[in-house]
Amino acid sequence: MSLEGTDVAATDAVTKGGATNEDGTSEGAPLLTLSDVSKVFNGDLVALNGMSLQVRAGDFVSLLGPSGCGKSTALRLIAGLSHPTSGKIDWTGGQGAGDLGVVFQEPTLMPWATVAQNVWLPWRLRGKSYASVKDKVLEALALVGLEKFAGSYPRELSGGMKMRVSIARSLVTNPRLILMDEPFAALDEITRHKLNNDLLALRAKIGCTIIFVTHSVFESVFLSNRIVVMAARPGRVIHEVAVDAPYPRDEEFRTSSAYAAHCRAASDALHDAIGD
Amino acid sequence: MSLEGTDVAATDAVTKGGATNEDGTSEGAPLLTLSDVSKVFNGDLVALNGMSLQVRAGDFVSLLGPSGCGKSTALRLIAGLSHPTSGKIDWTGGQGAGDLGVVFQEPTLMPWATVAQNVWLPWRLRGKSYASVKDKVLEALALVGLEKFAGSYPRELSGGMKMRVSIARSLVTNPRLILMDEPFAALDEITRHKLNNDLLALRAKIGCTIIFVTHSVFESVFLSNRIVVMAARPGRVIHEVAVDAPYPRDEEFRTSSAYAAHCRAASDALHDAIGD
Amino acid sequence: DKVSFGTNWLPEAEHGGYYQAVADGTYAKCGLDVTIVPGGPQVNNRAMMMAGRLTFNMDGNFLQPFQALKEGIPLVVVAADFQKDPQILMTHPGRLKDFKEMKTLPKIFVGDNAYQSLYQWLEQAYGLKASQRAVYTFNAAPFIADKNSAQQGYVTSEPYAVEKQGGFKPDVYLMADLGWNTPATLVEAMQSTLDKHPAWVKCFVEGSAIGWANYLYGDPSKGNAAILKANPEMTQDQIDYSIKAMKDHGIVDSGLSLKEGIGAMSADQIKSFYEKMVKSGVVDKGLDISKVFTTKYSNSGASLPVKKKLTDK
Amino acid sequence: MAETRMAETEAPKTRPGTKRIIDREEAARARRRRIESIGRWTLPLVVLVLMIVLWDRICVWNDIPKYILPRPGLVAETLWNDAPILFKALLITLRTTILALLVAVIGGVGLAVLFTQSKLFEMSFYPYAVVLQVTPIVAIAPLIFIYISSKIVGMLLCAWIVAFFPVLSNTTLGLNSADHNLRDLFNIYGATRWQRLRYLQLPSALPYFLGGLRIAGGLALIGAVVAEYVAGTGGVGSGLAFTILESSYRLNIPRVFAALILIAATGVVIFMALSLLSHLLLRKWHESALKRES
Amino acid sequence: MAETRMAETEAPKTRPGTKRIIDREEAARARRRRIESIGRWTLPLVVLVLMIVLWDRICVWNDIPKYILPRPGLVAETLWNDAPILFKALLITLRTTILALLVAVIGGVGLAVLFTQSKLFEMSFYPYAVVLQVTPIVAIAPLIFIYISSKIVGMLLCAWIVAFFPVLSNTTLGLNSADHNLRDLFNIYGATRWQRLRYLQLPSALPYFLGGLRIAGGLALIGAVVAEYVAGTGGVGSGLAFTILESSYRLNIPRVFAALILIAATGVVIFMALSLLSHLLLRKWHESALKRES
Ligand SMILES: Nc1ncnc2c1ncn2[C@@H]1O[C@H](COP(=O)(O)OP(=O)(O)OP(=O)(O)O)[C@@H](O)[C@H]1O
Ligand SMILES: Nc1ncnc2c1ncn2[C@@H]1O[C@H](COP(=O)(O)OP(=O)(O)OP(=O)(O)O)[C@@H](O)[C@H]1O
Ligand SMILES: [Mg+2]
Ligand SMILES: [Mg+2]
Repeated sequence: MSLEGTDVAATDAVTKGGATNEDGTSEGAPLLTLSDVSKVFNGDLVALNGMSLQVRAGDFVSLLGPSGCGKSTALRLIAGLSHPTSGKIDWTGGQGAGDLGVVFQEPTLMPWATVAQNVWLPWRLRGKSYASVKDKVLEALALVGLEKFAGSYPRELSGGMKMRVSIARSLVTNPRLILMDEPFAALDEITRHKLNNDLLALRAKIGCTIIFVTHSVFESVFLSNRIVVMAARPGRVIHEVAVDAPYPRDEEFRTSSAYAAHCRAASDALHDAIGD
Repeated sequence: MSLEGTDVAATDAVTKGGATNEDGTSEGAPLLTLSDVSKVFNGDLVALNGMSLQVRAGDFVSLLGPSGCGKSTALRLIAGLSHPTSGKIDWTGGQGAGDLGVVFQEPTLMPWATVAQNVWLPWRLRGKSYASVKDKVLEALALVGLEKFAGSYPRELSGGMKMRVSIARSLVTNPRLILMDEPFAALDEITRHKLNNDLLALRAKIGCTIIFVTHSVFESVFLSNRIVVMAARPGRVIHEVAVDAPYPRDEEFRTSSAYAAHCRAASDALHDAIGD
Repeated sequence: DKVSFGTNWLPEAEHGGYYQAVADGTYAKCGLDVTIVPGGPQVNNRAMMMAGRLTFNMDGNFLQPFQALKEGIPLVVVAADFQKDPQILMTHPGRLKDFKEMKTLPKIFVGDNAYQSLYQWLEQAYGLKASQRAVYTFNAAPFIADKNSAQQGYVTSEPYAVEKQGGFKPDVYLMADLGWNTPATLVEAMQSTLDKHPAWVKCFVEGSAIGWANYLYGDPSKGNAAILKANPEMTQDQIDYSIKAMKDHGIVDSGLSLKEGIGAMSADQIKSFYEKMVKSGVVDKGLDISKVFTTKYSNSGASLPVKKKLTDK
Repeated sequence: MAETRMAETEAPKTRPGTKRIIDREEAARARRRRIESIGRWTLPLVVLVLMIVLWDRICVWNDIPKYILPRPGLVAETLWNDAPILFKALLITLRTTILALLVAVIGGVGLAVLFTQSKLFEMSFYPYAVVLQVTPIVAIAPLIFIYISSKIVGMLLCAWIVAFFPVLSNTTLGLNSADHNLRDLFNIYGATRWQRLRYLQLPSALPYFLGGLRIAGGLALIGAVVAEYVAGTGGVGSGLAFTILESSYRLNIPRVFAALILIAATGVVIFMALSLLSHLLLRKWHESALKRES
Repeated sequence: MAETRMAETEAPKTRPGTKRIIDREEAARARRRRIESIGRWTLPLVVLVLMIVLWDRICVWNDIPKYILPRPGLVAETLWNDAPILFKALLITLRTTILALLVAVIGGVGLAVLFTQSKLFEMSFYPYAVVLQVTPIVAIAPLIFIYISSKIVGMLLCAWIVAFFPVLSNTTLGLNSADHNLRDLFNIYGATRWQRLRYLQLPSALPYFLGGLRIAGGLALIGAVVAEYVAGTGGVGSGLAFTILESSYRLNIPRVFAALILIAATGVVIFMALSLLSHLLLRKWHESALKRES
């Protein structure tokens, strides 16, 4: 039993891991724990070095950091697409393979399928006919403003539209955990704000957990309750910024002084990460 | 001769085309003129509707607008990759096929070539051996912070790194005209600022003309002397915002009140374009 | 002068006379440097001769020359070195009481050429049916495996292989004995060769006849050595068997050749064969068959003195 | 808005120098397009006619007798006169071809799918597919026909052996070429093996498969001809191989060439049909079939 | 920073329930990896042995006489005893094969390049490539050997006709499958036709080409064997086809099978060599050759 005791302590250390303030908004049960996870490519390229992170149910965690710091790599590890070189990823409640939505950094659409068929995919893989989920598909497309393009092929879409299809696909099943890798990077600021709001609304509705990669400090502050700031070469976590503003957040929050303060904190952390 | 007279007048109209203030910073000779250019896909999707625009040598023109409004289409038309359904694109001085650098919205790297080989491409196509331009290639890579990855293959890079390779490739020949389609969208804000500065420095050094697509109002204001704001469905120009701040611009400009005013103007124009 | 002669198969004892004549210099004596070009199942030496790439060609029986006549191809048979066609059909031992029962067998393995010629005649003369025919791919295993089958062959060759590998002595029906009275192993040349180089023809025909006489009645070792060299798969055993079979059945030397020498042809025999073939519908009637052969060179009896010397007969 | 002001579409003729360049380009483009649309049909025909004329001239110049290489006129005449025989034979060969192609597709794709399901399975059994491909049919035909009593099944087997490998090889390659991002996506969404195959790998493999199919089409035809050779259907109900054999035995060379031309034409038709199929299946999305500007 | 604090890499054993799941998974993964690395070599061998045993058993159970299907032992014995003859023949066949493959590659890629340079050219001449593919060699061999006096050149031509089409077809497909974004990029940078071909289309076509090459490898071998059949090389200096033909005529079936096995093994070796080549050329970048995790 003594062994178990030490373990719990160690886990706590992990939970409080990263550099900074674990805050009150993280109230859910622990969902997944990265313990000292490292990933080395080709034997010498350290993409991720000893990353520890605990995500609780209901968290909205943003990963922020310079290009090449291992954000996508971390997301891939969490998604189970790649295995850590060392360290462990623990899932509580066997969520691992379960109910997941994902947006890759590239749109990743099937070129032979129409937009609607692409969005249908997660349902299709659960054995649902198109007819039975047509409403959901169209709803998801409407969310990203593409209901008119349901019958188009990916090659007929603009870059931002492809990305929006990918976003619609990740949301169509109302998953409990969503991994998003720079989903809004290819969108104009207004559409981006709208989708930010929509995402928060969806989160409020279905109570999902989101791990979100972004380059925008503003976006990360607006959306998340925790910002994990990473640095490159070797990729590692250097700060964690807690955004303790309550949800729901709306356009008003964007103009609040708390928002500005958090932005400044996150921005400083990012400057730290880039080391200039 | 009367005919010629009318023509000049008409061209002037084009020059002053768009909705707003043509300003003093556009001093160079006319380089290219889009006259009432339209592009229709599949017979009914109007991607671009009667776009008129005159770009002068030395201009830094930003295209700003919501996703799917035809920015990439306009760039492709200018690059000669696609032909207008109606209207004309006139080049002065036969620049058309000439000295061009380009960044597509997608990184568009050759998967079978290393990073250095990819950047070498524009030189290679002009018959230069790698040895003879190695310095330039490495310099361009250093500019985007990838000198250490010269020997990597594209699949070993992160999304933002791929895009940076693409940027390095577009700059390696010091071209007279550069077309860039959301080059910095996949980069964090700090790297983005740095590259913004680098781009302006380069422009000052070689005096090139740049047509630039972006979703960031701030970026467009910081970089360009003219912002063309477009709206979607059908894609069209609805405003032109002149940014008459002098070059060189530096970090100080970002904090100036002129900057803020321009941002507000551009942002309003964008809101107009999105129609909310 | 250099001439070439295309045979119908890989080097074997059935070509012994020619190899002998090459090896012991018989052709050389009358001024010909002969190259023998072996045939095979997919090799078309006749076309090569028609195109002028070969001087002489070997043909199995007279049907082909008849066809050539009909198609207006100027091809002439100048000798028939086998008096009897060595073609046989064979069955498992005791399977048939009489060749007339052949039409009751479910499968008769016959190669493409024999199907176009011999088999057409058999259909008419012995009531065989096209449906009985199976393809003989020059591998006797399917025949050995199936007791109720028959197979084509050369009396000099296939029975030996079957006996050796299958372990039984097949019943052999020599077609020549059943009314298939074509001369065989014909030497043919284009009319133009006859016109331009009659001396070649004479030398080759007579030299071959002498070669055959030496091969059958004298010491065949030179010819055999040449065959073995040209065909590493051939065995002395097989050669011995073939020579014996040729002698036993009078394939090369019987009937007409006893008087007029090896290679001799008789216009009457050819005409009789032609009429049979017309009757069975294998060739068109009304051909002037005298144009397709000449006995001018073949019936000169060149082999007779040699044979006399060797056998004292 | 700009476009209202610039309504005169055939726009102002400023700077004649510049203008003329564009005009020349445009004219050239239009001309090219016109030539292309005419050439699309006429050029192949012209080449065909030229080929036939060349063939004829070669025969005449070299004095090639008709029993070696008949002149095209004679072949055409034979084709016309012997049409009943030839087309009946063609139908039979065609039946074997199509059946063989069908079986090749089923077998090739089936094996490819099995092979991509397990690397070990592939390593263990792929060599035998290669062995099948390189085995000379003529050599193993006796074995086949000893143990397979139905002539048709035997022939199909022969033609299949000849035709299946390209389908197998190309499909395997295609199944392994699915985009890795999409593969990851399917993994994440918990796709089963079957789903991944059905929704991801098979569509990705389609262009490769269709390429293999186009190769296999011709091979199936050859396979059918070879199978007829080794199966030797004589008499009535026999295909083009038999016609060729018989006619060449009878030294009726014009008919041999008529039959060869039928085979060649059939091959081209099969190829064009498969190309069309390929185009129809891929035109919506695959590079090789997309029409692009410029 | 986190990692300093969490230096104990084989991390804390909290929540045994959760822990055990991971452990089981990890163990399973490790086991799978171990099995795979062993299986990679042993499984094919085991299958080979099984195949041979099966062959042997089939012979014994069905009492198949050796002149129909010899038992593997006998074939091995023959292979050993006749090695000098067989390997000499193999060398000759192999020479034809390799030359034919080389010519097929040059011809196939060359034609494919020509075809992609001009759509009209392609439309005009592609049909003749198809015609070549579907023409039964046996039927036109006389024509070839009449006009080509060198037997070796004639045989090469025959083998080439058999082998070149997959290379042509796959390479054409590959050349047309270059990514359109990259094609646009090359256009913008004013690449010449030749540069586009050299730097863009050829690399893009590589995986397709290599696929075609793997098909052509086997076909070249068959083509060489068939060419030997129709060229009728007897005597010394003749290849495996001659051995098969003559041995099967003499009912020396064990030797036929020894020769067939040599052909099959050669085919597999050629295939593996080409696969290795393919792997080496593609492993840096192409999906089909990349090793991926999970
Ligand atoms: N498959 C791979 N092989 C080798 N190196 C890789 C591979 N994938 C990623 N890397 C390397 O790992 C590092 C982190 O990559 P990652 O994609 O996680 O960055 P990122 O934080 O997502 O950056 P970005 O914001 O540009 O997308 C990079 O240096 C990259 O070169
Ligand atoms: N090849 C094509 N076929 C059909 N429609 C197309 C094609 N390319 C673009 N479109 C359509 O043209 C419109 C404009 O596309 P474009 O790529 O120019 O948008 P964009 O302004 O670049 O958007 P984004 O910011 O999302 O990249 C879109 O509605 C798109 O669907
Ligand atoms: Mg990334
Ligand atoms: Mg775009």
